[in-house]
Amino acid sequence: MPDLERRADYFVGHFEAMASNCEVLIDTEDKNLAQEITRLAAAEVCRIEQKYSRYRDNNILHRINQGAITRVDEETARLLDYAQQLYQLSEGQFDVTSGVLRRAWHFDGSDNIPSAARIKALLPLVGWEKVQWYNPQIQLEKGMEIDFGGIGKEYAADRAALMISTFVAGQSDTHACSTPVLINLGGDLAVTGPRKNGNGWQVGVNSGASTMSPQAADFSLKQGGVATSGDANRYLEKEGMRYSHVLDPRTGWPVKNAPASVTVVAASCTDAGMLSTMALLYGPQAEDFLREQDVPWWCQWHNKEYLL
Amino acid sequence: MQLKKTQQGPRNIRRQLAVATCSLLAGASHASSLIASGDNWKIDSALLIYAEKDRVSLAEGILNIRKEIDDDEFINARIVTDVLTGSSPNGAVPSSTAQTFTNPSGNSTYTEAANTTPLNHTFKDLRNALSVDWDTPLNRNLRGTLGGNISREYDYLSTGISASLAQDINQRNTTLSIGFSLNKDTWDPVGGVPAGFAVMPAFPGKKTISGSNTDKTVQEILLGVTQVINRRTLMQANYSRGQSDGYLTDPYKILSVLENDGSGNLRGTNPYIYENRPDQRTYQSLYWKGVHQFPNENVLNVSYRYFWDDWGIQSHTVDLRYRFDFDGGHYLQPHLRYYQQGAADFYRQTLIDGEETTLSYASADYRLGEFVTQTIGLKYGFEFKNGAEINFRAEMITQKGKDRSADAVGILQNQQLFPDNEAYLLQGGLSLDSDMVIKYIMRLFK
Amino acid sequence: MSMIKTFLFSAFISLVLSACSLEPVQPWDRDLLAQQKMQLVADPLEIYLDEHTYFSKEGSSGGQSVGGGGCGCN
Amino acid sequence: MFSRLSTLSVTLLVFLTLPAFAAEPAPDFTLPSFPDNTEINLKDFKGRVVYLDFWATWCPPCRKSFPWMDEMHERYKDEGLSIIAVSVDKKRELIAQFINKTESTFIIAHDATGEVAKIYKLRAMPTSYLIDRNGQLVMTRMGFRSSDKDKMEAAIQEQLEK
Repeated sequence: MPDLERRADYFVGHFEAMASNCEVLIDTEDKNLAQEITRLAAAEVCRIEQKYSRYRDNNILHRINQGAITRVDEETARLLDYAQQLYQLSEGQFDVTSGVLRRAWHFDGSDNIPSAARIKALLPLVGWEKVQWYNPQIQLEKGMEIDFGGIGKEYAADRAALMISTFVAGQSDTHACSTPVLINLGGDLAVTGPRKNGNGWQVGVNSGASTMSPQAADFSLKQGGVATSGDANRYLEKEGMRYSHVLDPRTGWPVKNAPASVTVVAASCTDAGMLSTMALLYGPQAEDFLREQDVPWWCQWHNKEYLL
Repeated sequence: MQLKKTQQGPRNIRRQLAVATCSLLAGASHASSLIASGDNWKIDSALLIYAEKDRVSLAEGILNIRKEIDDDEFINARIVTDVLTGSSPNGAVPSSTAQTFTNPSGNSTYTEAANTTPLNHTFKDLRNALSVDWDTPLNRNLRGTLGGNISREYDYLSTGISASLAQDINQRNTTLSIGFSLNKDTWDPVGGVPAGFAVMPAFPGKKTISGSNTDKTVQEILLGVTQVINRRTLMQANYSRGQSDGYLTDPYKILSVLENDGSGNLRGTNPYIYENRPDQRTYQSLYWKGVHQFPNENVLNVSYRYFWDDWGIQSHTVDLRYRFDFDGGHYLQPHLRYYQQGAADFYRQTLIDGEETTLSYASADYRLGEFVTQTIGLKYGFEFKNGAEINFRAEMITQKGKDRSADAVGILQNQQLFPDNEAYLLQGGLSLDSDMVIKYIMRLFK
Repeated sequence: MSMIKTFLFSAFISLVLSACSLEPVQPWDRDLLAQQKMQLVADPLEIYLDEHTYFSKEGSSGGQSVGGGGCGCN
Repeated sequence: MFSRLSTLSVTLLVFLTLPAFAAEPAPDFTLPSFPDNTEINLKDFKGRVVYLDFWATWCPPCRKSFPWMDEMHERYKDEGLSIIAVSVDKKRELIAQFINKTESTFIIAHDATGEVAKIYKLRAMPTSYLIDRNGQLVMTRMGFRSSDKDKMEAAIQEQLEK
């Protein structure tokens, strides 16, 4: 049972999922409604987690990764179509088959850099272009794996927001049917609309030692979502060189001089997540990429001495 | 898959990304709204197997090709081939003894066992038909269609033309249409065209013929109104009138002639004579159809037809199809049809010796009798995301007739004169776009 | 018989007349009417095969459209 | 019969190509854009020539007009042409499904209720309006026919040169 907490003029529901603390902010005074909304959000997020977790052996992802021809359901088909579009849009930088590289890379702060030969051996198992995807059938080459880890949390946040919007719109009570909600899955945010008073949701972005876009200066979230990519604590360090955990699927090596983390606001949490991930993949050009997108963003860099 | 060459520096992808994400999240609803681009050929095909219990079997294949040749201007071509085998009622009534008939060719005989409906066992036919339609806008609210068709069997040739106009009025909520068709058909029956009421001679005698071939013309006119009732409902009402002139008799159908003693026994000599029908028939019909989509997206399609002619036939037809749509592009469509017909004035199941000289016309063709046809069927269809469709249906058709008490005299009261019928129909269909065919072929070679 | 005809004719005429008093469906509201399954003849091949079958088994035919062609089966 | 028919259609065609609006102001509207959901206000386009097109994914000629609108947009956007393609589809995901397959870069707005279509007295799908730099309606076109393309492009050029 998710727990509920009353704040000034709204409720906050809490639950744990996708290895994150999850929150649902519900702009209502109605406790029962808040409870129901939290339950819905938790159910949807858990459903997606179970369906696409790569740590389970009883889900669709596991079946696909066995390498046999697999017929997939509509939701999985949409995710695969999306993965394909992102692969094309990012010119191969974003690739749901790149998870295989984690067999060589363990970003635990150590100096445990894999050998070039090891990476080279893994590369044939990476690359969406090798995937036989003819909706609704997919087949992977032996040893390849698909991993929705790079989309999952953001997708879950948007899905939960969408479900809540539909649920709320169906309420007969006129007050209830315009209840705005914010979903927060460990820092990835999606809202169903501005707050009842017309203002955006106040969102604090940890912007220590970072650069940001002009739109980000006084920012509140009215529509869409926010997502952050990058983790300053996940890296490897050897001979004064810091390897960020952002891997380029085309080389199998970390992107050099990538920002520590990038936060983006966009039309949806999934969009925000994709833009922030791609910004990281642009490495030192991350800010150029972000400026081109014309969205609010924050970019946090590692200490400059690590830059080559 | 080809990747675009990396451009100089980052580019704006936000919009493309947002579009992709919108499909991901909303869940694209199914492709029934996807309409193939007009540059392609739309290909529909179907194969039908029709089998009557102990009688006729038919296999029929259709290929229909439609192409947009200019803005909103279409050419539609249809090729049909069917193969018919088996036997069909020859018109004679069952008897308590075996009956022997001479084939239409006059070269052989066939014998029907006692107490069974006499069937003409030599039925075997191959039919090929081609029809082409040209459908074009004449102005923004007026469409015209011109068509031609030809159909060939070994003993029958049918050629025809048709033209129709459809005018939209009332902000395109009402369509008035008018159509004409003219068909010219030629019979070239085996063994020649029997003279009316000619006796079926005992083998090896030859029947009296009026010629080696004969023909008929059929003209029809149709006036129709189609009305959009609301966003979910559409109705159509038609009046049509047709006239056939020429040889309207079935050259293979016969009548049993009975002794005039009320015994119900076949007369001793020449107990079978060829039927004879009027050489003109005028028929009319009123037709109504309604299509309605319920909020759950299921569709009801129902029609009613009242038909009558100057031969005294009148009929009522009710046809009902209800389509249930399921997630993922599947649908199921039950079908019910009820047809009730009253007999033609000259319909006779038997004649009494001598009547052939007093009557002008008589036919024992069950299709001119009084009967009911009932159809029950189910269709399953699947629409692919790219707009292609595959479907199957199975139907059962039963025909039950009513005997004329005046014809069932004497021992014939123990026989069922009307040839009740039971038939099964299986159909498979496939619809594609030429684009898909090309893509599929390319994938095979990849 | 003639009563049936009179009834049907008047039903037919009143249907046509009542159409004039309907609220017209606007061009932008024709999404459902544009679907294949909402066409008067949603599956032309199925209807063709049905008409052909019943034409050869019954004494009535036509009513829905003109053209199409005949055969020696009736 | 057919010669008489063609006379009739010629008469009707003459009627149809007359401008439906004799230079009256284009009614203003505010609609959400697709996919960003930002507000599109017609009045913000003052000073530009606007090609306003009402379309829907379920309308085949509308779909066929997209490559042409793309071409116009590419060719004249720098000279001051804005294309606003207003979808009257009921659901956003239908637009997404279609736009996914095109590479259109002009503005797409969403009129889910048909409110704006009603103000513009739409009589056919698609219908497009050409609006001059002063916000006056100068041309209406119903339907999309390949044969009209050149005429429409000429009208756009004429307005851009003004």
